[in-house]
Order: sequence, then structure tokens, then C-alpha cells
Amino acid sequence: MTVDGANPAAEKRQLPRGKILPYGDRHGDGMVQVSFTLELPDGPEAEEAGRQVMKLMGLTDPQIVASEPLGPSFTFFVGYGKLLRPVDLDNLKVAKLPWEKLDPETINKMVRERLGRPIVVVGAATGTDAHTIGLDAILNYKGYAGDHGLEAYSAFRVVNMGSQVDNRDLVARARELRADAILVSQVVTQRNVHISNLTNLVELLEAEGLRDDVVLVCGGPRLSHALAVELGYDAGFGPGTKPSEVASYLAQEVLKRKGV
Amino acid sequence: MTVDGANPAAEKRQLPRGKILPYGDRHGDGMVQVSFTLELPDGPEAEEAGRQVMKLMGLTDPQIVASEPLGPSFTFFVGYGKLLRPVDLDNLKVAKLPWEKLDPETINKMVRERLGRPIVVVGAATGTDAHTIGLDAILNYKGYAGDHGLEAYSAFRVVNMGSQVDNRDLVARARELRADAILVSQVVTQRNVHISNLTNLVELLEAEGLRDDVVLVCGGPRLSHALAVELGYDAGFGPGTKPSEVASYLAQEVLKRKGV
Amino acid sequence: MNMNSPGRLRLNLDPDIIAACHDSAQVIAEKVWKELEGLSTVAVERAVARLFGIDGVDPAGLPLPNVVVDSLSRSGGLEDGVAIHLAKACLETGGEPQDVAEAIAGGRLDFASIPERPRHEVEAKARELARRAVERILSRRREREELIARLGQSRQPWLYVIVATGNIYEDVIQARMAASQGADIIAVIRSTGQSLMDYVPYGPTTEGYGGTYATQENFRLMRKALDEESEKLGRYIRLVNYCSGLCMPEIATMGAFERLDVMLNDAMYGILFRDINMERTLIDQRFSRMINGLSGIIINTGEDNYLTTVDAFHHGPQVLASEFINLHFARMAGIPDEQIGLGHAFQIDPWLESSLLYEIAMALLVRQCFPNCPVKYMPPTVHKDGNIFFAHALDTMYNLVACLTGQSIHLVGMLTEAVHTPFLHDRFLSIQSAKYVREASRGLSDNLSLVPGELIEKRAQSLLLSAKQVLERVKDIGLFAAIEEGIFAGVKRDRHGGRGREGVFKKSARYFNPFEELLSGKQSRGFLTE
Amino acid sequence: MNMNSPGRLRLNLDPDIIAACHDSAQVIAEKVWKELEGLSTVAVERAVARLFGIDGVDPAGLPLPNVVVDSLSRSGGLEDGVAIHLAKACLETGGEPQDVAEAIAGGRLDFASIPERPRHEVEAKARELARRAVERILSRRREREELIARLGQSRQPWLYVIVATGNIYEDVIQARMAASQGADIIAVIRSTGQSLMDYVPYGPTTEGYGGTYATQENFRLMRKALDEESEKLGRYIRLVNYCSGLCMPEIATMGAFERLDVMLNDAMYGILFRDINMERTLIDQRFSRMINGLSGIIINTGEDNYLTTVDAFHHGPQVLASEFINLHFARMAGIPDEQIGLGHAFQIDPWLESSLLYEIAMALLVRQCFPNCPVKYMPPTVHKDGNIFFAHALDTMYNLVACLTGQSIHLVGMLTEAVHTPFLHDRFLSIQSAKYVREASRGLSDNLSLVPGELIEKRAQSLLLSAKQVLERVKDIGLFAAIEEGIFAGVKRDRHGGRGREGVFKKSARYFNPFEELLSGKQSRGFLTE
Ligand code: B12
Ligand code: B12
Ligand SMILES: Cc1ncc(COP(=O)(O)O)c(C=O)c1O
Ligand SMILES: Cc1ncc(COP(=O)(O)O)c(C=O)c1O
Repeated sequence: MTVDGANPAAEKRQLPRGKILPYGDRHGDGMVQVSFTLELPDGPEAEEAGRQVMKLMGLTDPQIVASEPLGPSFTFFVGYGKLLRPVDLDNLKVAKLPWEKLDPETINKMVRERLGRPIVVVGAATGTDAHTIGLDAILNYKGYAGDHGLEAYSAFRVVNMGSQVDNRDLVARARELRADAILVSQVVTQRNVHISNLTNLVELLEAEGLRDDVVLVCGGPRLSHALAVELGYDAGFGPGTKPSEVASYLAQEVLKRKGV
Repeated sequence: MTVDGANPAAEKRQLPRGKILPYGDRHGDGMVQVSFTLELPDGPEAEEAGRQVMKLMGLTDPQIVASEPLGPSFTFFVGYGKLLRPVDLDNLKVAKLPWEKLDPETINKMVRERLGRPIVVVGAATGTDAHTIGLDAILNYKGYAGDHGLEAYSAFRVVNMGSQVDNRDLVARARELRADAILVSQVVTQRNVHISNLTNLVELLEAEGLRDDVVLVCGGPRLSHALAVELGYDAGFGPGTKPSEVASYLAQEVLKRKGV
Repeated sequence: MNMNSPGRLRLNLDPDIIAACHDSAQVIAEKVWKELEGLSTVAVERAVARLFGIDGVDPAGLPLPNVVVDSLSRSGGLEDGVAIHLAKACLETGGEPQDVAEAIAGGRLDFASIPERPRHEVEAKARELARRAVERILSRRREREELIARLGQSRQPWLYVIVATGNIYEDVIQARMAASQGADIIAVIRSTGQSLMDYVPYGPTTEGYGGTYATQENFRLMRKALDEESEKLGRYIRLVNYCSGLCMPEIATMGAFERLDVMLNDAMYGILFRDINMERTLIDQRFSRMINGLSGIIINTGEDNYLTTVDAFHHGPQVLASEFINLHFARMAGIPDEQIGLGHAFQIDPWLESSLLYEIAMALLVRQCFPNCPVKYMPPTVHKDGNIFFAHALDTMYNLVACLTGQSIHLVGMLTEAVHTPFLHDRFLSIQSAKYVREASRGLSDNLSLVPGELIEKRAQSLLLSAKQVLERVKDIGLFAAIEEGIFAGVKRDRHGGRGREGVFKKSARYFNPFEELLSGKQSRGFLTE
Repeated sequence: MNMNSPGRLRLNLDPDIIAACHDSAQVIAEKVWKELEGLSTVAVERAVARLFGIDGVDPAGLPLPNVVVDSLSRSGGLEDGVAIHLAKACLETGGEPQDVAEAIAGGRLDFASIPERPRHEVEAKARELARRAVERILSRRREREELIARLGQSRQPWLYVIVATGNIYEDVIQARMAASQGADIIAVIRSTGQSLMDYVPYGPTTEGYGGTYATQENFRLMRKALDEESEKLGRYIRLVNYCSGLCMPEIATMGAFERLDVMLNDAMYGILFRDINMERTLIDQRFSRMINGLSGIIINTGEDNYLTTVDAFHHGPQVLASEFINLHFARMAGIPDEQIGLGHAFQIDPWLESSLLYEIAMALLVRQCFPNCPVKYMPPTVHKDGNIFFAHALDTMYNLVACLTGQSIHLVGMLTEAVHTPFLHDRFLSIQSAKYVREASRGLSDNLSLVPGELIEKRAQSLLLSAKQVLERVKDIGLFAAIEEGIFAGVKRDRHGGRGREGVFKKSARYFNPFEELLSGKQSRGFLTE
């Protein structure tokens, strides 16, 4: 007559070790929310097409819970379904960041003692990108989230070229200053404009024989270290980056390159 | 020097006929939004696992745009990616609704002329389900969204048993009234409780030899005609159903069965 | 209790009308009790058994309180109340009520065969057992007060979320996360159907539908987890469960024993929404509320349910009338206003022009009519569909109204309301938005005042007037007839219909319930200072 | 124009302080113009060429207005202004300015080799060409007025959304859908970088980044689509594009010809956010605004951008100061207040306690300082991240403030602001929520009044006072020096730095611009009643 004889151990329907599924309200239920639009008028046909989209995403028990006409020929769907294909945690490739986090004093001391002069850094938001807030957050004294920017370090000499800087001007300036590092910000990513901008800079540097003389770094809300490396950069910094992380990386990498 | 030489015809990157992809801001871009939770603490590993979930969903260019710690050991993700597997519209199986929409006068007239008495309908929210609003919307005079309920028709004699009705009581009542149709509402669907409730009713009716004597209909926000048929019902009605749709179906189906 | 207030945002209401509402409601409640005084129910008696310490199940899984009451019913002694029979059996056997219950379950004892004893002796024993129960409950109550004093609690409005996985162990995970995300109150929703079970399930459970069974063990597991979270977070997290249904007084007892902080307890919910017999519900609510009152538990009434069933724009007056009635039933059961969390909701069709103004009017009206009650404000639900984004926007406006009008308990709406019981991240998103609105709107109601004679004030005044009329009508015809007429939530119930009617019985002349004697007429606060 | 108002929700502001702000701002604007009066720019001259009807590109794709101005520059005649040279060439060849331009592009004509003519003859021809241009513009303006009279328009606040696919054909689809979903105003965002191009691209375009190139053909395609939608929906849908950048006056001209309804046009945006030379921008804004004014276009200023760049809580005074300056620059260019849509935004950190009160204070302040301006209110953007659900909640509160404080143009925030330029359904969801709030809160500001001396009022008063101080300082040192100091948006620019400086030139004694003569000092309304 009792409702059930629960057994906490048995109940924890454990997945195989190292495997993981999305979690809605029970371990292993695989629940995923999706939304998307189809170029079809609202109605049973569109709804079935919506369900098919969910099936093509590998979702079990696909449920279209909302279908909203966006106008005469488009319908927006919200759906819930179960993804029962587990992620294998043991085989995750997480790009390891090639530096450790140091505090400002350590950085300043280490550069002073081992390099004997500040690291010269040139930064710019390139191409037609006019978003300077992220770049300024890293470079300017004020910094970001309570963490001072590179200007606040004795270890760096910072030249912030600002926004909308042509890659050629950036390269020229880096050569003129004998920069140790180039820092590029790219925020506009529509149609992968950041990818072509970033790639173009690498090509220019290579063409000018400067690529190996600088530590080349990029950053922006849609960038990651993995992507940066793929594009031929030495490092990449994504959303929420703190200036001290960039400082740590630059100090370690430049000193390593200089062999000091 | 012009920016591009746009050509509207060439530009419409048409997919093959009958194939369709999700639409974000361009025909064929395949853009899909997803959100889900993983049982992992927030961090680069979780984010990579999140990206893998998106890959397992067949999404190209998976972007995790938010990862929010839900507490020490869970992380919630929002992502965008491209589903580039098209839905084949030509092979969509859209459960055709086996009736046409009639207006109330036609229904009343047709039942009066061809059956000579009102169709007897018993309705209930069964099991422990206490959601009556949907059932009442279909049965009661007041109806739904400006459309009167079955009570408003001379073509129907309605017995609304209300909520939390045991399947056995429902079957007994249907027998007693010599009902032409049984209408069941199921709203609570957690852990598929509606499926077992609905299946159980079919079994009871079969066991009592009544199944073929009634038109068996179910409805509720997570039901569809396709699912109902799968469960052994004659028809199913989902969210937003109007009473006149149910009336149209019942009149046509009962008359057909009676061969009149 | 840090009661929330709507600051300078005050309606101009006629105090005479409010007073008239109170008068009618009090008469209504008293009349009901006069009619029912001679009756008790199996649920009340099982609660007495539980209060006496009886717990556990027989080999067939039937809870011992049921075994005892059934057995007494068979032996014909139920009309006297379970208390004196248990007291007598204890005196006879020298054991505790639990021993008696086990002996009965094991067939080793039979109420009928226990010899009579002098009435005063038996009553004294029953009183002693009752006093022990009261002390047990008060010690949990003191525990709560100490924890709050030591750990502190959030400023109001308190954010209230539900967990409802059906599995107490998953519920615990979800509740812990919710607390760490900022929830102040966690409610474990019950499985559909539990309210119609004429017994309380036993032990930890993992298979509920749309909720998790209310069992004492589940209460304990959750309370323990939340106590740990409270310590970790440095603020007291409250726990909620439901009294309503066929076992109101028993669940109130379990809640008291396991230090629940809030219980849904409505004088009429069972009648209207679960088709439970009127007399049964009205008797049960009284005893359950006596216990809730004693245990310092805040009760929450269920008027919000009216607004999910019938149109919220038109049924404001009925909701207000019902709140007055619920309040007076609760006061009669000894609950002070500070523990009476009257319920209402934001449920007007969002697409009605000026809907927000009507919501503000209603929310302020309730706030001002019951200034000392920790009113509980429920989010929009009916007008949500699977468009989770719109649902989230709707909740955001609701959050603002909750804060602006000084509601005390702010039930956080879920963007997935129309889809499923909340997922872990649904709760996160909803709490995040509620916290944002709470912080961002701090002080807003001190900055605003109402322009007299405009829509909000006029609407509130007319709602109040109509509520007064509803109450007068109910007073005239009596509550039973009023429910038969379908005055509340448009639901009509028959006085003699409904479930659980067979569990109502007439008290014999020998009937004795020591708790009635101990608790009746006293405001629960009195006990602590005694 | 149905100007929106904040109802009873009014701040108690000292009119003397407001008057002082106006005085300072007027002096600031006049001083600038006095310094720049002797200068013109290539963009102004290209605009004159366009006004004279020159359009199209040469075989290399260079727009003919550039060909004409470059050629004149080479032949040394630019200092006289393009108008007299074109007029002279027309008299000489008997052709239209377009024929002249084509002949020059084809190498068949050379400005230097055209013989002199009596000054009065040439000026008369130039005046005639200018009057034709004015008539062309006014006829589009009348067309707009007739359409609005016939079709009607939404009540304010008008819902304003952007389309930004980069492809004009997709933009058209998205704009149509947005209109059918309830948008009142559609803005086609420009591709990043267009503002730094010293020419205007030609023809329909499909490859923009973060926006679609502003071309006259794109304007035409979109206007046509929106006219169709307007007819279908029975309400006039407005179209927006951007004047800012190196081609302000040219784009103003194109907008006038293609019946755009709103244009982003800020006196300082180009300087601060595109690093365009100060003199260039300040000269260009003036001429572009004369055309905007004539065409009945509402301009929108860009103070919202300050708040995305620096902290919104601390920079309120600078925003207000800039609005006064922008207003007076616009008035000086002949734009009536009814066409001056000053911009501001909801950008305070949402997690700041009472942030909503600060937002209300600022929004009311702007509304009250500029009672006749169709102020444009921008949604939160900086504090959004990829959590689209929270972003949606934030927008919902923003929507409420927009409605409560009587803003005229309500730019609808997108839940995906931090992710991508809006998708089709992002716009749908955002419009849905904005419409809900608009309808639900109808009348709210008539029901509420501010409690004097509380946070909202005190905050507004202190912002106003600080703005007055900022304006006094700018008046003292002059606008050029103020920008060099970084007073606005924390951005410092050098008077002689920045892009496009080479396009500024000193007018010769023979300089003539018939539009200056026709439009200067006149409020644009005057033209219609003339
Ligand atoms: C502020 C803002 C603006 C301001 C910029 C002011 C300024 N001085 O920078 C203004 C108003 C001028 C602006 C204009 C435009 N914007 Co804008 N803008 C934003 C907004 C709201 C915030 C960006 C921001 O500052 N974030 C805060 C900073 C601190 O974060 P961050 O940039 O990610 O930087 C951090 C990391 O990424 C990293 N990082 C960044 N750069 C670098 C560099 C290095 C070397 C390193 C190590 C690290 C690093 O460290 C930083 C600190 O943690 C975003 C939307 C949003 N909420 O994200 C849109 C957004 C970025 N803008 C957008 C667009 C399209 C534009 C326009 C092109 C629109 C138009 N056509 O008019 C224009 C033109 C700009 C141009 N030519 O580039 C789009 C981009 C869409 C896309 N994905 O392609 C966005 C996403 C808005 C949208 N949904 O449409 N914008
Ligand atoms: C109103 C409501 C209630 C009211 C019900 C009042 C009443 N008299 O019905 C009250 C407050 C009592 C209630 C209680 C509970 N509810 Co409830 N409730 C809702 C709510 C808000 C709206 C449902 C509704 O009435 N919709 C309007 C009607 C008109 O729509 P409909 O039911 O879809 O009906 C239409 C069609 O489906 C169809 N149709 C429906 N039935 C039939 C039958 C036939 C024959 C035909 C032809 C057509 C048909 O036609 C109708 C008209 O178009 C939903 C959330 C939501 N927004 O959807 C939750 C919801 C349904 N409830 C839920 C739950 C869990 C409960 C509880 C179990 C919670 C608890 N443990 O306490 C309780 C117990 C109820 C029980 N024992 O069944 C969950 C279900 C989760 C799930 N998917 O399993 C929901 C989704 C909320 C949630 N997110 O948790 N609830
Ligand atoms: C007062 C009250 N009791 C109980 C419940 C829960 O329903 P059930 O009786 O099915 O547990 C509710 C639901 O909202 C309620 O408001
Ligand atoms: C006044 C003004 N002009 C122009 C723009 C657009 O920028 P761009 O110069 O890149 O077209 C904005 C952006 O918000 C603006 O506010």
C-alpha cells in the first residue's frame, strides 16, 4: 500500500563512468530545449517539419511546444526533446592554456630581472571594427572587473592604436616600435568577418617576415584559444578575460621566446 | 568600387526543391538555438562538453554563448549552431485529420435527419487528473475562444463526469448511457502518466467488449491525432482545439459507423 | 517577521467596508463551526494518533494510524475519539501509543477487549500524551526561531519556488541548487492524486507524477538538506508542503514534527478542486490549522486556483471574499494573522488593455485589506503557452508587481509553466529574473503614489464593494449553500457529495480530544510565552 | 505627430536651470558655426551634386558625385562650390547636371575649359536647380503626409526594430515580417565600416557585415516593400537609415529622395565613435540636417552610444548636456523640435540596487526637458550576455520604463543582443513582449505620481544640475576643446586629427551654395506652407 519503496542507491540511474547526458529534472533524462524558424506557413505540416528538424538533431520524443507564425510564410518553433547520445568526458579535448596565472608583482619583477626593459605591446581593433571597450579593458590602466590593465604594469609599454585600424598600419607600427607582441581585438563576427581579418594579419606579418618576431594574440567575445591557434595566432582570449591573465601569458611567452 | 554587384536571383541560394533548413537571418543558414544543463561544474571542461552536446545534435559551428553555474555541480548552457541536414518536405507524414470542419447548423441538421436522436457523449478527466478546463472547454455550453461547446448543439447529449474519474467508473457510465462516444482529457503528462492512463482505458473497453461500440477520443495539450491513433483511439485533439472541430468529427464519425 | 509594505503606494479604501467584510466572514465561519461541532473525521483521529507518536506501517504497508482508526471503527469505539482509547490502552499495557498500535496491527491487542477505566484517569493520560505532543512541536518551533535568529533570512518578498521531480532524491538536489541560486522558500509539490488518498504514504518515495508524495520521511530528508544549505548560505531556507486533501490534519502533524515552515492549507480547496466532501474538509481544515498554528507554520490559502479556473478579471471579488473567509477560519483555529498567508495571483489575460493596472489594483487591495498577513502572490500560469520567451516576459512584469505592491511571499513563475514541472535551469532563470527585479525596484513604491480617482483606485474600490456584497450573500445563505451555488471558482459541489464523506462521523457524548481542549481558542503565540 | 507624454508622472524641475542649459547650448552651437562658416567639405559638395540630380557610377564604379567633385578639385574650382560650376556647365552644354557629370566621367567635358559667364546668370541657374531639388523633396514629404493621413499610424511609443542581414533582399523579408508582427519603424543597420568610406556605394547590395550598405537603391527597395506592407496593414510603417559618417549630407539627400522617415544624425557621433575629423563632421552635420529638416525626416541623435562606452550611472549629465547641444545644432539647421528625436538609453548596470529608479529618473528627465521632441529610447545592450533569457527579462523592464515615462520612439531590445544581429524570430519575440507591455501598461502613468523629495526626483534634479555645469564648462572652453578633453563618452579627439580632414576646404570669395541660401535659418515646416 505504500507508494513505492524507494532506494536511493538503486535510484541513481548512473550512466557509465565518464559518460554524461543533459539533465532536465532527473539524472540522465537528456532533456534539451531548442528553438528555430522554418520558412513554412504555420500549420500541421510546418509542425511536423519542426518535429523532423528535432529528429535530425538526434532528439528522442521530440515535442513541439510552441509554433508561432512570424508572418505569412515563416513559423517559429520551441521544442523539447531528449538527447540520449552521451558525451564522453574522457575524450574531451580541452585546449590547455599555455601559461599559469601570476600576480602583477611577480610579472613586473620577472620582466625587470630577466628582460631588463618593458615588453612592448601594440594593440588595435582592426579592420572596420570600432569596438574598443574589450581592447581598452585589457590595455588601459582602468582595466576590467577590478583588475588593472597592462598600462598599470611596469612590465609593459603599451601602445593602444584604438579602433578601425588597418592591418597594414598595425604591422607598420609594430615594426617601428620593435614590438614584442601584437594584440588584436575583433568583436564583429557576422559572416565570419573576424576570421578573414585575423587571417589577413597573419599573412601580412608573414609576408613582411615579422611573424616570428612577435607574440601574436587576439581576443573578443566569439574567440577562444583553440580558434586562435587554428588561425595561426599564439593565443586567443574570449569573453570575460581579465587583463592579468593576458599579462601573465605575455610575460611568460615573451621571456621564453627571448630565451631569458 | 561598388561594394558588390548583387543579383537577387543568384542571391536566393535556393535549396533543392522540397528540402528545407532552419532560417536565422538568411535562407538556408540552418541556425538553431539550444539550451540544456550538464551535471558538471562551470569551466572550460564543461564548456567543451557543452559544445560536444551540440555536435552530437549534428550542429555545425557550435557556439556556446552562455554558461551559467546553477550551483556547485551543474552548468546551464545556451548555444547557437547550424543544422545543415535538410528536412525533406515531400516525405513528411502529416496525420490527416479524418473529417471536415462543419458549421453547427449543418451538424445539428445532419444528426437530426440521419440519426434521429442526439449523439450521446460521456466525457471525463480520468485517473488522478483534475484539470477540467480543457474538457469543459469542449463540452460545456460556454465553450472556448468564442466557440460554443457540445452542450450548445441539439446534436449532442453531453454527460460531463468531471475530474479524477476512475477509468472503470467511466466505462460503467458509458455502458449505462449506451454512449456513442467517450471523450477523455489528460493534461498531466509527467513520466508519461497520460500514456498509461489512456492505454488502460482501451484495455478495459476491450475487456468489456465495448471498444467497437464507441467512438473513442482523447485530448490534451500534449496530445496529437497521431499519438492518439497510436494508442488505439479513434482521434486525438491537441492544444487550441475548438469545440466545433470535435463536434464536426463526432457527427461524421458516429454517422459513418452507424451506416446512416 | 519582516512584513513587506507597499510604501507610499496606498489605495484609498473605506475602512467601514473592510470592517463589514470581516464581520460577515466571521459570522460565516462561526456558523459553519456551529453546524459541524458535533462531528469528527477519520483524518482528525489519525492525526491524534500521529500526535501521540504513532508512525510506521503494518506488514501490508498500511500506515499504523489507519490501522488504529480502522480497528477502532470496527470495534465501534471511534465515536469516542481515538485519544481516550489509546490512553486507556496505554494505561492498560503500560506501553506507549506506538506499542499499542503495533500490538493492534500484529493482532496482539484489540480495543474492544480493553476494560473500562475511570474517565478522569483516562482523560488525564490523554492530556499527558497531548502535552508531550505539544512540547515536541514547540521544540521544533523554537528550533526554527533560533535558526532564524542565528542565520538570518532574506528581506521580503521571499522568493518561493517549487520542486516536483517525483523523486525525493532528485528533489533534494534541485532544492539545494535553488537555495544556492537565491530561493528563500522551497515547496515540494505533491504527486497528482495524493490528496485523494485516505492515508499518508510512508517512507522515502521516488515515483510521483507532477510532484513527489508527501511522506514524513520525505519531509525529513528535505528539511535536513535545507538545514545544511541554510548553514552554508547563512540564511534560513523555508520548506513548504501541502495540507489539503483527505489527510489535512495528519499532514499538518507531520509538518509540525519535521519543522516545515509553510503549508498550503485552504478551508475550501479540497471541496472545490478535489471534490472532497464539504463537511469532511471543513472539519479537517480546522484541526489541521490548530496544529499549523501551534507549530508556527505559515499557512497559504489557495484562492489563486480560482483564477486559473475562471476568468481573473471578473472573479476578483470572489477571491477577496474567500480570503476574508479563509482568514476567519484560520483565526478561529487559533492562527495569528502573522501566520496567515492568504493567496492570490496575477492571472488576468495579459492582452487585455491596461491589464497591468488591474493586477496592481488587486495586489494592492489584498495587501491593504490584510496588512499583517504574509500574503502569497502567485505568478501567471493559465495564459502561458509553450512560448517560453513570452512566458518569461510575463513573469518579469509579475515580478515587478509583486515587489511594487509589497507582497510577502513571491512565488516565482516559470517560463516553462505550460510545458513541464520545472527543470533545474528553469528555476535558475526565473530566480535570476525575480532577483533582478527585486533589487532593481528597491524603493520604487516609496517613490510613487496613486493618483486618486484614476483606474487603479477605482477598480480596487469596486472590487472591495463587490466582495462585501458576495460576503453578505454567503452570510445570508450560509457557506454550504453558497458552495452549492457555485459562488467560488464557478465550481458547484453538493453538501452531501464528494469524496471522503464516509470518514465523517458523529461524536459520541464520551468523545474526547485533548488537543481541542489544549489549543482551542488560543492564539498559537500564547504557547511559547506560557 | 501624436507626442507621447508621461501622464501624471512628472518631475519637479527648476525651469530656470533648463533655460540656462538651453542658453549655454545655443551659445556653444553658434560659436562652432561662427568658426566653421568659412569652410565646406567634399561631402557637402557631393550632396549638392546629388541634389542637382546626379546619380550613378562611372565605368570603374566610382559614384558620379565623387567624379564631379574630384574633377573640380583637380581643376582647382572646388573652393567656389560645386553648384556654380555645375550650373555653368549646364548653361554651356544645355544639358542637365546628370549629363554634365556623365560627360565629365567620360572625359568629354572638363570644368576648367568651360568659359566664364556673368555671375548672376550662373547663380540664377543654380537657384533654379536647387528649387527643383527642394520641390522633389517636398513632394516626397507630402506623399508621406498623405499616406499617414490615409492609412493612420500606431499610437506612441512607436516600436522600432532593426534589420541587419547584410543582404537587402533578406532585409526586405525580415522588415516585412517585422511590420506584420507590429513594428512601426524599421531601421536598416549599415555595414560596419561604411561610415569611413568617402563615397556612397551604388545599387542593391548583398554583402554587408553587421549591417547592409546604405545605397539609394537599397533605400528604394525597402521603401517600396514597406509601402506595400503599410497598405496591407493599414498603418504607415516608417523607414530609418543612418546619416553619420563621411557622407552625412549625401545620405541625407538620398533619404530625402527615397522618403525615409527617420535618420540617425548626430552632431558629434562621427567624431567620437568613428574618429572622423571634428570640423568635417560639424560642417557635414549642418548641411545634412538642413536636408533632413526639409524632408520632414525625424533625426535621431546618438547619446545612447555614450552609455555603451562609459558607465551609464555616472554619465547621465554628459548625455543630457549633449542632448541640449544636439538640439541646438539641429534648430540652427532649421529642424523644428517635432523632428528632433534626441536619443538616450536604459544602460545602467541592472544589478545596481534601485537601478530601475535611476532609469526612470533619467527617462523622465529627458522627456520633460524636451517636451516637443520625439525622443528615442534605446534598450539595454552592454549588460547583456549570451543568457538570452535574462536579456529578455531586462528588455521587459526596459519596455515598461519606455511606456511609463512617455517615450516616443521605443527601440525594441533583442534577447540575442550579445550574440548576433537579430534573427527573424528574435524580433518577433521582442516585439511581442514590447506590445504586451505597451498594452498592459496603458494608462499607468496617469495613475501614478512621484513622491516629492524621494530618490527618483532627487536623482533627476541632480542630473539636471550637473548637466548645466557641464554645459557651462563647454561654453567656456568651446566644443572643440571640450571634445579634446574627453568630456563626452570619455573619448578624446584632436581638433586636427581624425579621418576625412583632407575633405575640408576653405570657401573662396566666389563660393555659392544655393541650398544654404534657400534653407538657412528657416524651420523646415515653413516650406510646406509657403
Ligand atoms: C558597446 C557596443 C557597441 C558600441 C562600441 C563602443 C566602443 N567604444 O567600443 C557602439 C555603439 C559604437 C557599437 C557599434 C556597432 N556595433 Co556593437 N555592440 C556593443 C555591445 C553592446 C557591447 C560590446 C562590449 O563592449 N562588451 C564589453 C567588453 C568588455 O566585452 P568584449 O568586447 O567581449 O571584451 C572582453 C573579451 O572579449 C576580451 N577581449 C576583447 N578584445 C580583446 C582583445 C585582446 C587582445 C584580448 C587579449 C582580449 C580581448 O577581453 C574583454 C574583457 O574581458 C555588443 C553587444 C553585447 N552586449 O555584447 C554589440 C555588438 C558587438 N555590436 C554589433 C554590431 C553589429 C555593431 C555595429 C556594426 C552595428 C552597426 N552596423 O551600426 C556598430 C558598428 C561598430 C563597428 N564598426 O565595429 C554586434 C556584432 C554582431 C556580430 N556578432 O557580428 C553586437 C554583438 C550587437 C548585435 N547583437 O548586433 N557597438
Ligand atoms: C489551470 C491549471 C491547473 C488548475 C486546474 C483547474 C481546473 N479546474 O482545471 C489547478 C490549479 C487545480 C492545477 C493543479 C495541478 N496542476 Co496544473 N495547470 C494548470 C495550467 C496553468 C493551465 C491548464 C489549462 O487549463 N489550460 C487551458 C485549457 C483550455 O487548455 P488545454 O487543457 O490544453 O485544453 C485544450 C486542448 O488541449 C484540448 N483538450 C483538452 N482536453 C481535451 C479533451 C478532449 C476530449 C478533447 C477533444 C480536447 C481536449 O482542448 C482544449 C481547448 O482547446 C497548466 C499550465 C499551462 N499554462 O498550460 C498547469 C499544468 C497542466 N498543471 C500541472 C500540474 C503538475 C498540476 C498539479 C499536478 C501540481 C500539483 N502537484 O499540485 C496539480 C494537480 C492537478 C491534478 N491532480 O491533475 C503541470 C503538468 C505537467 C506535466 N506536463 O505533466 C502543468 C503543465 C504546470 C506545470 N508546468 O507544472 N492546475
Ligand atoms: C491550497 C492548496 N492545496 C493543495 C494544492 C495542491 O494540490 P493537491 O491537492 O493535488 O496536492 C494546491 C495547489 O495549488 C493548493 O492551492
Ligand atoms: C547617431 C548614429 N549614427 C550612426 C550609427 C551607426 O554607426 P555607423 O557609423 O557604423 O553606421 C549609430 C549607431 O548606433 C548612431 O547612433
